[in-house]
Amino acid sequence: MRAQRYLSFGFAYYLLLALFLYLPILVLVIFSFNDSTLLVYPLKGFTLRWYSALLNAHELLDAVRNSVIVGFASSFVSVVFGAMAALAIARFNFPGRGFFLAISSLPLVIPYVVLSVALVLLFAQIGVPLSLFAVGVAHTVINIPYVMLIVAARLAGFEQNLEEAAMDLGATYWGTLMRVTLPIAAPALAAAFLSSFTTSFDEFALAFFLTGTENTLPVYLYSQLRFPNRLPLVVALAAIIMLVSVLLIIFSEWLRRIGTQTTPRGAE
Amino acid sequence: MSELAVELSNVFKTFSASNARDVNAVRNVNLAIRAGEFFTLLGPSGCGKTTTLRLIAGFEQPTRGEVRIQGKPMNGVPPYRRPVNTVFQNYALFPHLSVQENVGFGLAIKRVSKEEKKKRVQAALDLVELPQAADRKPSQLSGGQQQRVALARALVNQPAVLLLDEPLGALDLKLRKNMQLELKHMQELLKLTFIYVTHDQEEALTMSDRIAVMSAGNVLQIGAPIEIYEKPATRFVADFIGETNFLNGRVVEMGTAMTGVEVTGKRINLPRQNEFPTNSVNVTLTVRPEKVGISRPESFADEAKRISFSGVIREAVYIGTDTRYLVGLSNAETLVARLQSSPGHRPGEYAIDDPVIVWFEPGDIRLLTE
Amino acid sequence: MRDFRRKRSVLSALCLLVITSFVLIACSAPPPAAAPPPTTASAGAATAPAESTTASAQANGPFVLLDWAGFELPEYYPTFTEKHPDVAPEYAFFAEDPEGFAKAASGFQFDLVHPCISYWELYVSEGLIQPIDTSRLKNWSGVSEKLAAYGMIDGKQYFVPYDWGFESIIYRTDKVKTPPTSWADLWNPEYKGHLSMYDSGEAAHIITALALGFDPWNTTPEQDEQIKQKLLELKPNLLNYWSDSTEVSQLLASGDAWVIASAWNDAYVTAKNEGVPAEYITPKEGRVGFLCGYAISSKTKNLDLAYDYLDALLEPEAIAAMGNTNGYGISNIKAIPLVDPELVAAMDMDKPEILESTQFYRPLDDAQREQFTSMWSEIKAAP
Amino acid sequence: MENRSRITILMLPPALWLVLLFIVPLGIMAVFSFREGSFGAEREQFTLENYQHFFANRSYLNLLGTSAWIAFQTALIAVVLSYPLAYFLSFRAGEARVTLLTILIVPAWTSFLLRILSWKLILGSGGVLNTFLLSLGVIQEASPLLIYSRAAVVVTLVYVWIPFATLPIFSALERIDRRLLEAAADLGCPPWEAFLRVTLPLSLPGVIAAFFFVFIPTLGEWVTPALVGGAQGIMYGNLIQDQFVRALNWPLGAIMSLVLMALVLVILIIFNRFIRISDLAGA
Repeated sequence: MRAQRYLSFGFAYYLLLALFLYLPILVLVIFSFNDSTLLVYPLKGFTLRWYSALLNAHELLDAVRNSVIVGFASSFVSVVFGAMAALAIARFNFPGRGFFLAISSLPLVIPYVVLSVALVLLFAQIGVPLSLFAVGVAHTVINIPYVMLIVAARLAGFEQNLEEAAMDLGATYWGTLMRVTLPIAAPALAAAFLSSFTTSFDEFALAFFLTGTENTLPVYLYSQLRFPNRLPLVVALAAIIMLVSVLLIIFSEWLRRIGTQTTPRGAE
Repeated sequence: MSELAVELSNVFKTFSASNARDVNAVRNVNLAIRAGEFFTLLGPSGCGKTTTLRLIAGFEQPTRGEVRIQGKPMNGVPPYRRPVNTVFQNYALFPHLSVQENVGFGLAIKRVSKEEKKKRVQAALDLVELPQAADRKPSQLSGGQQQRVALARALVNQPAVLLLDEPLGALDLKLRKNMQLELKHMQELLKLTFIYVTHDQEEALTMSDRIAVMSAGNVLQIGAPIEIYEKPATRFVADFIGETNFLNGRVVEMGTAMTGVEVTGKRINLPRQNEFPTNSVNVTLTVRPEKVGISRPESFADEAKRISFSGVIREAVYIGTDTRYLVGLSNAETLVARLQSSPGHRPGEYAIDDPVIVWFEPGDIRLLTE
Repeated sequence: MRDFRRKRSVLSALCLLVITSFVLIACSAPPPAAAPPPTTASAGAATAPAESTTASAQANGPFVLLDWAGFELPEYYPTFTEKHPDVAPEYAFFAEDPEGFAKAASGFQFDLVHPCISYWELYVSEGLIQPIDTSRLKNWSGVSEKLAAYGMIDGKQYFVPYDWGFESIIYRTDKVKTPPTSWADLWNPEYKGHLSMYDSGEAAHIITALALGFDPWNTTPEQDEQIKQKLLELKPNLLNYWSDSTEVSQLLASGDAWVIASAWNDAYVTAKNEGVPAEYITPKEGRVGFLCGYAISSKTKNLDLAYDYLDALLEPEAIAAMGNTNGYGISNIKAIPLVDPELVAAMDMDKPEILESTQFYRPLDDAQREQFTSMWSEIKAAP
Repeated sequence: MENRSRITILMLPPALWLVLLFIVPLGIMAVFSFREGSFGAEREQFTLENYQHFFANRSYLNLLGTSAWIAFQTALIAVVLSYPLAYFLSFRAGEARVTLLTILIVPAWTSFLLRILSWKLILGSGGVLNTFLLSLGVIQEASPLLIYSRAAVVVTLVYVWIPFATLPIFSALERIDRRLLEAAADLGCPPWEAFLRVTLPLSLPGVIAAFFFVFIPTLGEWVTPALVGGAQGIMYGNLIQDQFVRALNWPLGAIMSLVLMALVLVILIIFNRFIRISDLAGA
């Protein structure tokens, strides 16, 4: 009885906040079907023209593709470097460890515009052309600390003697990393990759300064936002991105359900 | 003498603590463990027994001294190149691998062929009586089952020495007793060297061929269980292994075959003990409670052969097979006596405040300097 | 246990992400085969003969424009495409002039750049652009002389004026009782909390100077101080600072802002089209005007393509199309008859007197720019 | 010695990478703060004038103070709102907890810019809220409610941060051994008191992490104030942004950034005892 009451109260609160979080998304989706250039009430009528226009916006699809490429490449590099640093930091004590931790947490707080200007100057010095490559490199700088913290927290959470057990059974240190440490840290690595990808996919300031003739999605969106008549197109795209993310989550949940259902049966 | 499986000579291990104070975990340890032996490192927590084991496994390097396995020096050799395997205290099973993957881990590293691996893994699982569990994850097993998997994972590699770090600590009493016997049986069957770390003296006495008792980083005594129990070398060993009585005394005479000691104002003669060379010093006498007899003053005889003191029953606790009496002596010292229930001694025979005579054979007393 | 479940869900999400991205990549236009532009500029100068067209263009790497977004549409340069069907111009976009300048100044390789008038001098003083030989542009004769004159720096024609527009006051006729008629009316307490200003120190300085009756381009330090005080007095009226045309349209249409200062005429066109009751005024001190134009990089290896592109931009049909789409003024007077009459009326392109009284921005030197921007920072930071 | 080579192999690549791409650029910025101007050889001289200008002008530092206050309010409200959410998820949501948590994070995948834009549509003069209040007769005339003000900045930032503040609190609650609560109950502690005496103190590291996870980035925030802050809601980050993107006054922008980063470092050092850096990751 009591638990039931708590549940319903807590769930009501959850629903309220979820509504709060989804309300703007809902409004965007509604406006993506509105037959007007301006996003104002009252709604003018139903249309699919923004979506059909979207199909012809090749630059936009190019931008999506660029963002996905940059997101994947930079997240991959971030996860590799961040995990390396996390392994050292979680397992060893060495001079400069604290300093490195403090320094590497700074990208979390530096205004990105400062970093972008500084990187523009640096890249000009060392001859890296402004390009998607430069954007990707910049994204690793802001993502490595996140990856490091996420992975280090995971490493701190499991017993060190699992690694000792592997070495005891004949695995070298590096073999142990590959066979035991990294597989156990896999959820953290995946989470770090996803968080890096999300950051990169929505990152705007660094991308704007550092890209050359190829745009990432946020850069493209922003440049389109300047034109009143392109705004609904952008809104329609946002609605699609939202929909894809939700489907992604639902699908992965579904996979998870299947996974948890079959595991015990297979085990018996 | 058979060949040595593991030798530690003058091994020291010092950890530098953060507050600049060093911790000497192991001090000048010398061990010579024979091949095929069940050797136990016994001591309270923090005595250095686990560190000693880790020095053998290779997880730690000695600060000073040398570790040899099968005669080969092991200093600087990483754990993965040592012919030893460990059963960890909390098993350390890889949560992301199935039981057979866990057991086959070491073989996979050694690139053993698939069929061979499968065969050996199955054999190891059969040995630990878990043939059905191959495809499960460790989290789906009970504590006892996990323990068996950990054992199989170590044994499948056919190590020269198996190191066991309190492997039964997490099991319930009954399971533990079974596993003790099984482990001992397995060790005899495989003719393997086991080095076993435990803080449970009963476990050590049950299973071991020899025991090394450790305290504060030092090895205090090495010997067979009976030696350790019957002839403890130090007060610590006597106290740690089983229950015992201590009495303060002073050596007053050293004869060729006997030692004269003054205890609670009474002169007694004990057989001369080699371990105790010096004359005229303070000593501790120790005697096991089960070696102590109690009689009523009126029925006590054999004054000459036995050592006896008069006292008063302070406490009588019935514990099933035995009754445990606490007897107060004239000088405020106390002695514990355990009398087995038998036709000669019925529980409740002596009541509190009954005046009694406590007595023991001179040969059951050990003289200790500390 | 739970970790594994989470791991599985995260991993499957990841798989999906991979699949989605491949689908996206497969669906989008063919990937650009071109490698990033080579950074070494050593072998360029001697190789390009004057008459070379397409062949040399391909040999000299991609043809790159550093431009505002929205000017990349093919209908703005059809004759260029006809002449060089195999040259696809590439665009690097900027959203604010200083950003474009930062890219250019840090060595980004471009052929043409499209800044607005305030930043023109900076490009010249940093040596980023080269003078234009107007005789190579057959459409040059149509360019307004008044506008062309702004593109002359140190006696040389560095810029080809292309697009321009007004910055004036726009207001909601249904919300405002007394319509503004002058820049000084922005201080009218009736608009309290409903005035939106352009987020630009330069614009703020100019309109305040006009409101106070000063010459915006030749203010004394005392006048500068008065301008600053006057702007601080404006704060109670201020709703927010806008930074682009979309924001102006939204502010106006939603009714959040009643009066918007320095609004561009294209926002007015949008509002009109959507039926928002708004009026675009001519303040008695005159409107302010912006002007943007193209210049050729001093390091270009595609000089002939650059001239062809400039000429294509000035083509009457092309520039009129740009004006109609964006709602901007155009620099080629000969193209005005091709512009939508409604736009011509809205822009007052047919009323030379309005253009005559318009205060166009001027190229700024460093000192002026720093003065304007640091004043503006102080005003924005003030409570 | 073996460890040393492992540390070197593991640390060297990421350390070099961050030094080259983060420390060096920071150094460039530090050098820039002493330059006379952003461009041109003749302005490459070094001067302290920028610093004089910055510190002579009280309104800059005042705005930094205001921004810190806004960040404090935002972090506090976000944590207070997130705690019950995290508690519900960890203690009452059972099997569905991860799904429910993920659902909260999904909106963060949509462009930040557009979500803020959407808030303007909801809160603006012609928006949902106004229409609702007008129909109720609570207000007589439509006006921009809750936007173009400092409060709007706080509300919007709280909206943005709630999912991310929930994460570290959630993981702190997940770490609590449920037997402790049984022990508390066994010792005669009613549920509410058990919460105050056991759950809350044990989840405090997560709460503190969540607070700083919100507070620190909010301190340098500029997009939200630019879009919904209006004239009154400008924050310090907007000044920095302006110097780089609009004013081309990089030296002044560099000083402002350095001051901001110094403030963050000071805060991190002061609260070092209470924050485990790893908690900031919310893992």
